[in-house]
Amino acid sequence: MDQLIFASEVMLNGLMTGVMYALVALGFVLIFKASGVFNYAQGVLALFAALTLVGIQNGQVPFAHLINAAFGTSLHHFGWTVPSILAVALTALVMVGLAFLIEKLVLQHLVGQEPIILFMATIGLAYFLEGLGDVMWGADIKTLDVGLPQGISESIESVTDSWFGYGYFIDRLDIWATVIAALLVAALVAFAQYTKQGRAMRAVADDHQAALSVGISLRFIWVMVWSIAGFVALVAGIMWGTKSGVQFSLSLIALKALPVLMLGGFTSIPGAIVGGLIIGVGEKLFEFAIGPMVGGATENWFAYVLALLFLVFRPQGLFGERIIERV
Amino acid sequence: MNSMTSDGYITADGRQIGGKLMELKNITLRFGGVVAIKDISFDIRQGEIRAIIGPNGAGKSSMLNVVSGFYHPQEGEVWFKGQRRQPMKPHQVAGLGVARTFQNIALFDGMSVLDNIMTGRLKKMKAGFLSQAIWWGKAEREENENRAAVERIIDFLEIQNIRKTPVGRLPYGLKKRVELARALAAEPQLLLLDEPMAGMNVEEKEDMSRFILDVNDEFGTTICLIEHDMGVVMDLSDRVVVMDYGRKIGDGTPDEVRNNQQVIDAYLGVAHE
Amino acid sequence: MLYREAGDFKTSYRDDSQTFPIKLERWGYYAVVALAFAVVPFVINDYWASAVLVPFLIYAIAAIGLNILTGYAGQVSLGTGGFMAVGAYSVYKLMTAFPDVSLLIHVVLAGIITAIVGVLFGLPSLRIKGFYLAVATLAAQFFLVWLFNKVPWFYNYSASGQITAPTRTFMGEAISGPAASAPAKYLVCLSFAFLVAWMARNLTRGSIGRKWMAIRDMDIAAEIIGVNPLRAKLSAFAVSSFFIGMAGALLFAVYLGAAEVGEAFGINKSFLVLFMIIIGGLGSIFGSFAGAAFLVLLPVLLKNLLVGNLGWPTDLAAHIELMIVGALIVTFLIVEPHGLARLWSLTKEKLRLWPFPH
Amino acid sequence: MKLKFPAIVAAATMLAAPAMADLIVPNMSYRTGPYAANGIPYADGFADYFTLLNERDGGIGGQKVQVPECETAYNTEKGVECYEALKSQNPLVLNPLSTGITYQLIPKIGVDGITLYTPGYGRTSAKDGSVFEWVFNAPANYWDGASVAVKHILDQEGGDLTGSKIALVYHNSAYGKEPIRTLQELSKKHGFELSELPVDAPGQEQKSQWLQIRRDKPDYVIMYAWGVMNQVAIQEAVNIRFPMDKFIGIWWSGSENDVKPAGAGAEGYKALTFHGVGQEYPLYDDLKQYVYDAGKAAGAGDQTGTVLYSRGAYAALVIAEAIAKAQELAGTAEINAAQMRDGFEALDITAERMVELGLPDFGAPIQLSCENHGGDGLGRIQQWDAAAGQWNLITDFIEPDAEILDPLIKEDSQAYASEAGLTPRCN
Repeated sequence: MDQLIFASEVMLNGLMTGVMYALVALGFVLIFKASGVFNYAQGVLALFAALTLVGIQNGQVPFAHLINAAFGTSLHHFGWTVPSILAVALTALVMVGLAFLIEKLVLQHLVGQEPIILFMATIGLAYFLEGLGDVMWGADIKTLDVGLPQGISESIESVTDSWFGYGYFIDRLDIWATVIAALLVAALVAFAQYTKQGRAMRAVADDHQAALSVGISLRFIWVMVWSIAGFVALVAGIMWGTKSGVQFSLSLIALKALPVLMLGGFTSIPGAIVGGLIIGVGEKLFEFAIGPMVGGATENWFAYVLALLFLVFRPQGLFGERIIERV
Repeated sequence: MNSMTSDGYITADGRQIGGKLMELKNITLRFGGVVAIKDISFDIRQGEIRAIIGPNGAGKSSMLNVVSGFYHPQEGEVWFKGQRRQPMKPHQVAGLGVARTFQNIALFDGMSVLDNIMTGRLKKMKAGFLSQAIWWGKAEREENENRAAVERIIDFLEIQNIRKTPVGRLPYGLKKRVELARALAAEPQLLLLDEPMAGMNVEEKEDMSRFILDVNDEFGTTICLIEHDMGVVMDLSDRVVVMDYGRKIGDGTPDEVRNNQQVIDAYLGVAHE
Repeated sequence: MLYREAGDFKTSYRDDSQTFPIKLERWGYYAVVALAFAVVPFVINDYWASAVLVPFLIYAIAAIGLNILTGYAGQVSLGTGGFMAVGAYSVYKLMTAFPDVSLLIHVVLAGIITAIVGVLFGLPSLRIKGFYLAVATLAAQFFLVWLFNKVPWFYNYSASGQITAPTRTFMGEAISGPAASAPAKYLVCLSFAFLVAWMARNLTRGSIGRKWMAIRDMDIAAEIIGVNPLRAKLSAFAVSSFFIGMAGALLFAVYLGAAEVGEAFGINKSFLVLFMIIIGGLGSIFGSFAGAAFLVLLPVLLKNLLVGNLGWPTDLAAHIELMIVGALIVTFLIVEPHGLARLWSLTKEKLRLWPFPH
Repeated sequence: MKLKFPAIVAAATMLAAPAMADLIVPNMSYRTGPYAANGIPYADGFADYFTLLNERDGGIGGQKVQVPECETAYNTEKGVECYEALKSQNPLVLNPLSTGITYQLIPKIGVDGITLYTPGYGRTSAKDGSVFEWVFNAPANYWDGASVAVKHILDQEGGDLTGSKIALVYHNSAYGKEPIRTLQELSKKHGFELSELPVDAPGQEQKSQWLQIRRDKPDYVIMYAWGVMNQVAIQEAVNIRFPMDKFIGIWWSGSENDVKPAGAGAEGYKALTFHGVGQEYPLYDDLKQYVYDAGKAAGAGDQTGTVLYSRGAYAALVIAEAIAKAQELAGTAEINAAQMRDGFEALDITAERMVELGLPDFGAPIQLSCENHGGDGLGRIQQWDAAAGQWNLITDFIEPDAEILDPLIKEDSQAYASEAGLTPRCN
């Protein structure tokens, strides 16, 4: 009975973790769906967004180290701090600007190229942004605090304690992440359904050529999609950065999103969410039940093996359409 | 077709056609609940040019895929060279002497024309792994022998000058010809052509027709082609199967088919019962 | 004006299908090989061997391996790091279990073991395609690293979990371990790289190579013309893993001398080698070398330039180095999307016409 | 295989060679990559200490010290590149600050005759100088750390751990696995129950491990983590309300970087250390006068007094003392690498010497010999004061359990000796 209660607690936490994975996966899906680009830089984008957010919040002077090295000055901070909301808004603006630059300097020159080439361009982009983030804001670990609560939710603990005689652990940050993810998805769906730009975006996702022929500007759509993906990256960056501080490793969360994508499909937003949940629960339960027998630390590979097994039986992914082979 | 016997017949232009190379008996093919082919039987004889025609959506391509062994019909039998063909993997069918071209060109875009045609002879190349790795003995000998065979086809189809061009850069008409070359390279007993003239202009169509006749004439290859454009086919083929909505509505010489009321209705679009 | 096909008539199919059909190019190739084997070993120093050429050659082997799988057979893999780990741990177990057998044989055996493991992890490729397969190979990557970390038998129960390559000799000369000289290490890696490149070239120009490329370009059509997809894909996995396994074995035994699986063969390695073949050129042996050179040499060059020459602080230099590498990748793409190999062949085409381009 | 040789050769020759007479002590740092946040303060401290010696004393024994920096990014392959580049400059001693790079260099330095100094990291059994001639890891190693942590727990629990539970949360790598053997031996000796919880790198997701800790309620948690795993672990411990004063990290899990992201919740978290904390030492007056105010501080100059800065400076101090000792033994200021090693083996830093150096009680006395390359392994406990944002030392130096450790070290060094075919020296 105890084991059952523990397992259900592990499962709940797995679901919450899954939401965090889904947040990262969402950014991949958006760009892939609208432009067929597998954006390797998505993780770095999250890092860059979080770095920028903290930098703006703390009034850091961008490129301080570079300026100091070049001119012998000793700049660090402007001496002001920016309120969280404003800082988030400013960072979102920066991400839009970044999307614009990426379109202008990179994607525009690669229109009509094969997916592998666009993928490769995002590799270059990842390298570049990684270096840029470091030069702009420095490589130290930054504390990110936008006022999200963290730590055990005591009300859930006491309620479950009175029910089962064992208080469940749920992190308040995870609850917030779930709420924010839900809002984000709702906003995205509403945007895609009810706005002109959103419909244009869906049209491009369905059929590039057809969308172009009815006069939709591909460039505009790309800037928009990358902006939205940048915003999603910002949200993911805030969530993960609150937990661990903002540092280089933040970009590695992308690796957690890949099995989710595999499971949910690269083009499906619900797929990303459900895939995230399945991976979250799956890896946590496996570590709980089987982990101790094989020495633990199984989560990294198990997520992939789970996705792999799933694909072997359903190659089109969770929400993909059945592939009929034709000649 | 008065002289039709089990041993063969003489065509209008006086060629001797042999016995049954392939026979399809009561073929029915379904995709889920959709019936693509319903109870069709016909045969293909040694040395003839056989056409399957019909309007769009008649089930021609499905029929060709059954003949080529890519689809396995739920009902019916396929007999090839006097033996009943069991369901098998597509790559095994190629070994039996059936080669084909595709409606939407299926060349290997990343390879040169020469390499593409060489893939037609893969079934004939048996050099072991090690021999290939060190490019010694059998591997090299075999490569040169097969290259010689392929060069004959290249000459035959008059594509010498594009030998080393990557296929992706070729115009449509030439791609079709390269595809034919690849199929011929396999030295098939039965050559299947899936709409060989689709999307071509009149001149290209004439070229292609000439090549098809030459292939049949020169190599004695049995040819089965599908086409929805009746005009060219009627001039080309010895016998024609006409399909509509998955059923066979006519079978015979071009003249016989041309005068078949059902066929006329199908092509003129008379409403179905 | 010498770089011409005209006048260089081929009288047999054999001549026509040789690797370097143009005379000047052929002689250039002979010269490079002669230089690499007969001159470089006498002038090379430790820095050049250990920091530049040995890693370059080893990565070139790995890149050729991955290029067979991804560039020729079209199966994207992100398991390279894991397969290199198989090679490294195999060679370690073999070296310590059979100390009297030559290391060179062990390296080949390690490649064979890796080939078997590669085939095993290649099985899902029959069902899973494209990017999905790439992510699926990550399962191999993470699982293998976890396995080598978790099972003490693989690292001979050493307290630290690290593996260290003992000294092994070939014809009296140390080729692994601390006593190995720079020319010895270089020559071992060069020989393997040369053989691997030569074998890869042979395999890709014959019927096996055509099967791989047919599967890559259009798998259904390939199947209908008689390519067995199971055998084609698995043979690509086998050959690819064989090369990658040898690269891993050399990386550990000759280059690093000691390794820990998570650090030396982590996911970063998989990405690095993938980047090499993409940047160098998919489906090109030359591209594998070019890509390896680009990603091994460029950072070293930039570092020496920025830190050694311009005297920048190391951290700024390292950050800006990342930005330059990233910007260069993007620039190359915009100039020529198909990698350095295509850039090279375009240059050759222009050269062929020079000085009369029209 | 067509390399553009001329261009590369041109670039390689650009590596400027320093003047031969100076003492070369390279700074193998990592200011980039996943562990940059830890590498930066360490490198700054290391460089600043030598800058101070050069500025204030004119170097060591009248010889200036050169500290060429090489970026390893905590990557073994870049480490090799650095080693080869630095080797040509005839360095006296290397401090790679990475266990992976250390393992790589141990066989090489023996051949090339360069001393390796790895304080608090690297190969533990290198303490056995009879096998590892060129490697020094004083004042303390990973196994010392585990033993000191258990000693501290013993102190807290009144000397009896029978029936209590200790969990080890570790980085699932060679480094993280280091203390397992020691802790297993200690658990046999003291009768506590040990549970091992590995976390896969990089360690951003540790929910499973901490849920298990919450269920099992161990009395103490010992942690061997690195990089992002530190911050996440401390945050998760706060989340499950694990008593922070029963949570003890190794010295690599005890910098400001590790606790700050968790904010006030990290109050009371403990970590091991083998040196003092903060800037309340006379040395800092000199550093301020000769280095900071003179604008000669390394890096951005904003790391002064942090834990890892102190550790870098301490490593530099030990090296400087060894150089001085070597000069004394050799009778010349221009020592070579072999004399450097002799200096290390004769190293004797007393408490009085630490006072003279302006760092009273900053580090435990270190006395090395041919057999003992690792010192006495003393460590102490520091505790985080979140409100003040600083670490406080809460214990004096604690001695590890030599009775347990010595046989383990002997066993491992013997295994290495037989594998590498070495005959022990020092007899």
